[in-house]
Amino acid sequence: MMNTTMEGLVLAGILFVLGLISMLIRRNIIFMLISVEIMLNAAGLAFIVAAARWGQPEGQVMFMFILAMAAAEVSVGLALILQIYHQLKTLDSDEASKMRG
Amino acid sequence: MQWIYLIPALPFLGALLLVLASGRIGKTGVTLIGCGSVGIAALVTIVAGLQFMNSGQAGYVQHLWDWVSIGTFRIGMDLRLDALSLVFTFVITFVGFLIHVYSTGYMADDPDFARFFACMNLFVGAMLLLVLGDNLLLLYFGWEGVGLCSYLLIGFWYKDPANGAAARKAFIVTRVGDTAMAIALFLLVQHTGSLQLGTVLARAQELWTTGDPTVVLIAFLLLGGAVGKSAQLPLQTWLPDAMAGPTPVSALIHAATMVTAGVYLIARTNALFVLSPSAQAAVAIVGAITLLLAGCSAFVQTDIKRVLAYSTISQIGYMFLALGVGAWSAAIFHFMTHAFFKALLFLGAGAIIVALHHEQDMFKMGGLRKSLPGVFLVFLIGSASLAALPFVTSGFYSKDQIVWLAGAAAGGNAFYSLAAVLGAFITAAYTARMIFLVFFGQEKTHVHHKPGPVMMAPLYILAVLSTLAGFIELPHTLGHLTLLSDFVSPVLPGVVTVHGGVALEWGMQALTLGLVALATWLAWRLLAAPFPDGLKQFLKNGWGFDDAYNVMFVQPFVKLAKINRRDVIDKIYTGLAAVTRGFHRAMSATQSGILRWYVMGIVMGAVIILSVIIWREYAV
Amino acid sequence: MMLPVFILLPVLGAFLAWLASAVNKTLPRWVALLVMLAGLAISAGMWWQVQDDIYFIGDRWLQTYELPWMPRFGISFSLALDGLSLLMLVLTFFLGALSVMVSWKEIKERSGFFHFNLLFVIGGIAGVFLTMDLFLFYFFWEVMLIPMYFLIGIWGHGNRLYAALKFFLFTQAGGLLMLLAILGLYFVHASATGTFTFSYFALLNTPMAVETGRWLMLGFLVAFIVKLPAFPFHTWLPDAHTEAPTAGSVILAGLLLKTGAYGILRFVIPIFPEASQFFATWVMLLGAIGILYGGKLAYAQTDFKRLVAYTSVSHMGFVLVGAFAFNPLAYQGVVMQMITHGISTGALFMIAGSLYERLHTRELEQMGGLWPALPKMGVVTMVFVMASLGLPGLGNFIAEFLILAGSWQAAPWITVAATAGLVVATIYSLRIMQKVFFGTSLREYKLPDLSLREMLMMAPLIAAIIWLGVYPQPVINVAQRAMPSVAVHSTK
Amino acid sequence: MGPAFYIAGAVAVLSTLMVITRYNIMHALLYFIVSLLSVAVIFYVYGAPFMAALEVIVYAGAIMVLIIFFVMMLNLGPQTAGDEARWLTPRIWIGPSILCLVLLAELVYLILQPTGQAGDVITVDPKAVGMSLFGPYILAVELAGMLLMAGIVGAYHLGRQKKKILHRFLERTTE
Repeated sequence: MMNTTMEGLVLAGILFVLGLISMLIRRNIIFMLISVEIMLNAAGLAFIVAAARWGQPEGQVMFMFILAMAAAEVSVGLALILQIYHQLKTLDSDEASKMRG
Repeated sequence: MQWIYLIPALPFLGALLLVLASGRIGKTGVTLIGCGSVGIAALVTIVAGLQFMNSGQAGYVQHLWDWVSIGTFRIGMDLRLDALSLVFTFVITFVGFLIHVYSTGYMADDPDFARFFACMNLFVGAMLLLVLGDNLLLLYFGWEGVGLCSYLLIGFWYKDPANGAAARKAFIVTRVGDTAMAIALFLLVQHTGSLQLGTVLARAQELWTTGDPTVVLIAFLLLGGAVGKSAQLPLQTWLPDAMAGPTPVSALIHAATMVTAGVYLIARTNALFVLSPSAQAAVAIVGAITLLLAGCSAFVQTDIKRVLAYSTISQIGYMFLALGVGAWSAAIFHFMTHAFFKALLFLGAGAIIVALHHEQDMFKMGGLRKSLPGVFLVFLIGSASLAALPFVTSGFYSKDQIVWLAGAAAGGNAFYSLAAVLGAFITAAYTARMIFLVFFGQEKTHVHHKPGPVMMAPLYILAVLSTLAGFIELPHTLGHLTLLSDFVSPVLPGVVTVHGGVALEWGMQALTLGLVALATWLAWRLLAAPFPDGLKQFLKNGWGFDDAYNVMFVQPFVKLAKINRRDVIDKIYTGLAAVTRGFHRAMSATQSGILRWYVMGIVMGAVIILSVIIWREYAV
Repeated sequence: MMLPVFILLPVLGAFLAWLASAVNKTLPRWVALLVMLAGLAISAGMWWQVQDDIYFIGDRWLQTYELPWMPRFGISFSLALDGLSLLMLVLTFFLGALSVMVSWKEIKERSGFFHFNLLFVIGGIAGVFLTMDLFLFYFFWEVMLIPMYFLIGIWGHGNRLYAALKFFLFTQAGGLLMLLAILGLYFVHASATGTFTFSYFALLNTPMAVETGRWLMLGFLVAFIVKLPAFPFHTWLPDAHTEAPTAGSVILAGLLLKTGAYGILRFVIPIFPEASQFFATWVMLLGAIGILYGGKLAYAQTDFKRLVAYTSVSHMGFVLVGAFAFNPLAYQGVVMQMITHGISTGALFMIAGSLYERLHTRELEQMGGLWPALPKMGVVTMVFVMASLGLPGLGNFIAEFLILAGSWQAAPWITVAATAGLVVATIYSLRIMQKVFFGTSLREYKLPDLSLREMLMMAPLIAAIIWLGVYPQPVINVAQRAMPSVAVHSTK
Repeated sequence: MGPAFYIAGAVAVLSTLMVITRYNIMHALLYFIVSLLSVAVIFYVYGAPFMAALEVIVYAGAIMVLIIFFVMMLNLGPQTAGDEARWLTPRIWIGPSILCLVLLAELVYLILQPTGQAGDVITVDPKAVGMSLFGPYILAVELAGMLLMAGIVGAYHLGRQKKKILHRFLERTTE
């Protein structure tokens, strides 16, 4: 009943949701960054599965873009975390909630 | 006669000058302007009146300028001199002049001397406009104008809030009647397309047959205006309170002139009332009931001015009765004599009040016969006239005519006669009681200073008039002279007698004479007699009308106003604003800065969107 | 060619006044006064000219002016003057001059910007009264709104920001509805005739479906009765009036409210005759409710200006009753009411301002017994209190009588209710006199009576109100030709 | 699908679970590397060997090492782990877990909808990927390059040890 594509997508979904849970419960900014990476990875998996399903290169192309983006994001994100850590002396993201509506 | 515009213009001018010159011209200047303007107006009236009588015209109309002119609806500033307006104009200017002269003595020490005369002049001007106006709008102009002056003068001593309240009551209660009258005017505009008296009355006869609902409605609404101004049932409550004003004001406005405006109005629009018999009957019934109720109230008052006030209501009731039965000229006759003797009585009362240092309670007077002989004499003459002492007083001739016609005229019946005779009895009783209380018995308050000649002279003149004015119209039994009714006959239809002739008149006269004597004797006997307290209080308060109106209209209005001071409608909008603000609060609370909540929001959104997709695409 | 002058004069004057404040603090008010007087002179001069030959001019329009603006959209700078506009212009500059005089002493800060706003409002109002292009009309409608917001918001009393915002939101909401209705009319006209135009004259005879007409008419009507204001859209008025500076109150009561009445007479009734007839009874009912409700609330107030503000609600109810009676008498009454209410209520606000200058309070409970101290002011107040209760001999009586006499023929029962409003008017009006001038004074006041400047303000007002009361014919003659044809046709 | 997929999938899920439950960042990162490696295996199974290699080299190799170095640079010490232990109470798990499981259920429901025929795994060779990257997607490649450049510059700029000059917005609010 489950074919290959579905199995791969379900796995991607599970990984994504795990990343999401982590994102929601963590207060440490580095952990939140890791959660984002988990979710990005899950999304990449979904693209690969789709590429395999259709036999088209576009899925893999998209994965490469995700990879590039993840790299850039991590570098900028880490730099930001560094700044926050210097400013606030903590990695607690709730401490950085000075923005008030 | 081309000078008649001066008659109302002069007092208006006087008022204007007094207002503009406030405080700059001294007491003499104020006296000159105040009395002079009315005096000259009186002279002009006499000259114009003589010219008018010689000319033999039925009416003279002077067009001054177009007031309001829209298409076919044209109303001019037109003055009309005819028999009816001449009688009223004469009384107003002449009695007005005497009262002005009297006031210079009465008000001599008042700091607001100039304001008093400004208001009085304004009043005379407005009243003259009322009676001289050739159209109902101009009449309404004067009608409201005298209401304003009445308000200003009742509340003349403004420091006491009670005076202010009385003044406002007078204005507001009469305004209720005025509103009815205004609606009558709208009806007339709608149906006759005009308010010009001649046109209206002529068109009325073309348009409506007797008893047509429209004309009946108009007549009833006009009656509403008349009862308001003339303090008849059910709008009579303001007049006794109006005695808060200075006594000359009571004499001029609340006895001689303004309160009889209702009589003038009904007499003026007699054609409309003739066309609506039910309204005319209502006039008579209102008059009959009012004269009895007010007479009873007058009998138990302790304040001398309130006695006279209730007496005025009662006497105007007679005039209404006369109008109601179709005895038009009798009403006008009684108006004239009443103006003389009631002004005399008020001014006499004023002299007493001043002499006793503003004491108005009759039970604190007494024995003034000796200390104020002059006043006693004129007061006695006035009282005799009021009580209709036969043969020598004007009041006898005018009232006798009404008493007789109440039964004998076309619209009359036994009930009216009974009311009129009973009224005469009550009148005599309260008059006698007043005389006994004030002038006889022990002296209870010392006389401070006697009224000077400025005050006494008008009293003497009025006393003479109160006696002589009656002789222009003598009953069938005593020579049958009809000067006045002949004079007004071009304007007012003559009376039709149906129910008995001279014999009835004899009977009525004899009955009245007997009753007056009986009443005087009874009053003397009852002076000290105990009166049931509850009843006395009830009568004294004017049959509880005030309390009833208070509960029915005043209290609910005030309460409603108090409750809704903040305007409930505004709550709708502030409520709307509050909802918006609440929404704003809720939304801004989500901008907490806590990153995880944002993610939570995104997840929720995703869940909801996916749910919607699943529900729409795949569920049943 | 005179017409743009009426708009340009105040607008250029506004900038001039602002510039003048750099030179001298007192110069702006002189500039403003001169501008207003010039406008008054020109408009009154025109009135005087047309007064005599009013019967001989066949055309209704006395002058027109047309300048293409955005021809692609059918928008042009189109002005036209008829009797109604002329009367309103005279009133505008008359009250404009007085409002400059009334703020002579009151405004001490930023007088340049104050007079800029004052003149700009006047310019906007003049534009509203003159323009015959609906787009331009909306433009001017907004132009007069914003400076008024500043007048209330900057120079007002305690709760001024709330009041200014409330005023702005109410009128803006109404204005947006009107914009929708204007655009709707624009497209309906285009689809019916093929030409896209905002011109009043073209839109006047737009053929449209009955339903469409009713909806569009309601859009216009709501905007105008919010401005008027009629029950139940009146609640912005008491706040705005109470918090505004005296000049602001005078302009609000005297002129801004009149733009609502003007709009009804100029746009709602002529463009949507059928829809107006359809809603007439309901609108008249709203008017009658407003008369009684406003009067009752006026009686309950303890703040002088708030009381007068509610009397405005009551008086404007008469306008609504009269405008929808479709009758020459009522129409003339409405025009008279617009003018006389502007004068009498403006005067009452000036008196409130003068009292505030002397006593530093508007609370009626803190006044009382002021007659001995202020006899001149007492007399002046008496005149305008009597005007507000509709005493004959003063202009308001003519207005109210004509309105009621006219509306009686259309809706007797509503007229009865409206006439009962006269009694209510008596009750609240006399309360003013009693609370302020009569009774015993709480303390012995030593107050200066009306100064020469104040007398100079009050004298023309009194003269005008009495003149309108005894000889209103010049107004009636001029307004006669501007009567909407609906009113003429239903003449009996 | 062969056992390789199921084993690798199970490892990926389990190691990711470990990632999200660790208190110590280092442990979490190491588990994450395991997760990435197993995902690389899955890529291979799905006929994308080149991508599997990239996953191992770039993701597990470069990015994760970057983070590890970064954490080491911060020298957080045991108090961070203590913080994590304090923050990650069982209660905090409930809400997010339920919400996310609902989301997962919905996703799975949608994935499992029968849509077309199941296809077999079709291998896409790296050449085809390269052809389309430098063919139709050349512009996107350029953009990705620029993104990386911006990332480097931005990271350098932000990561510099600046003097304690607060941003003007922060300056006002931190007081």
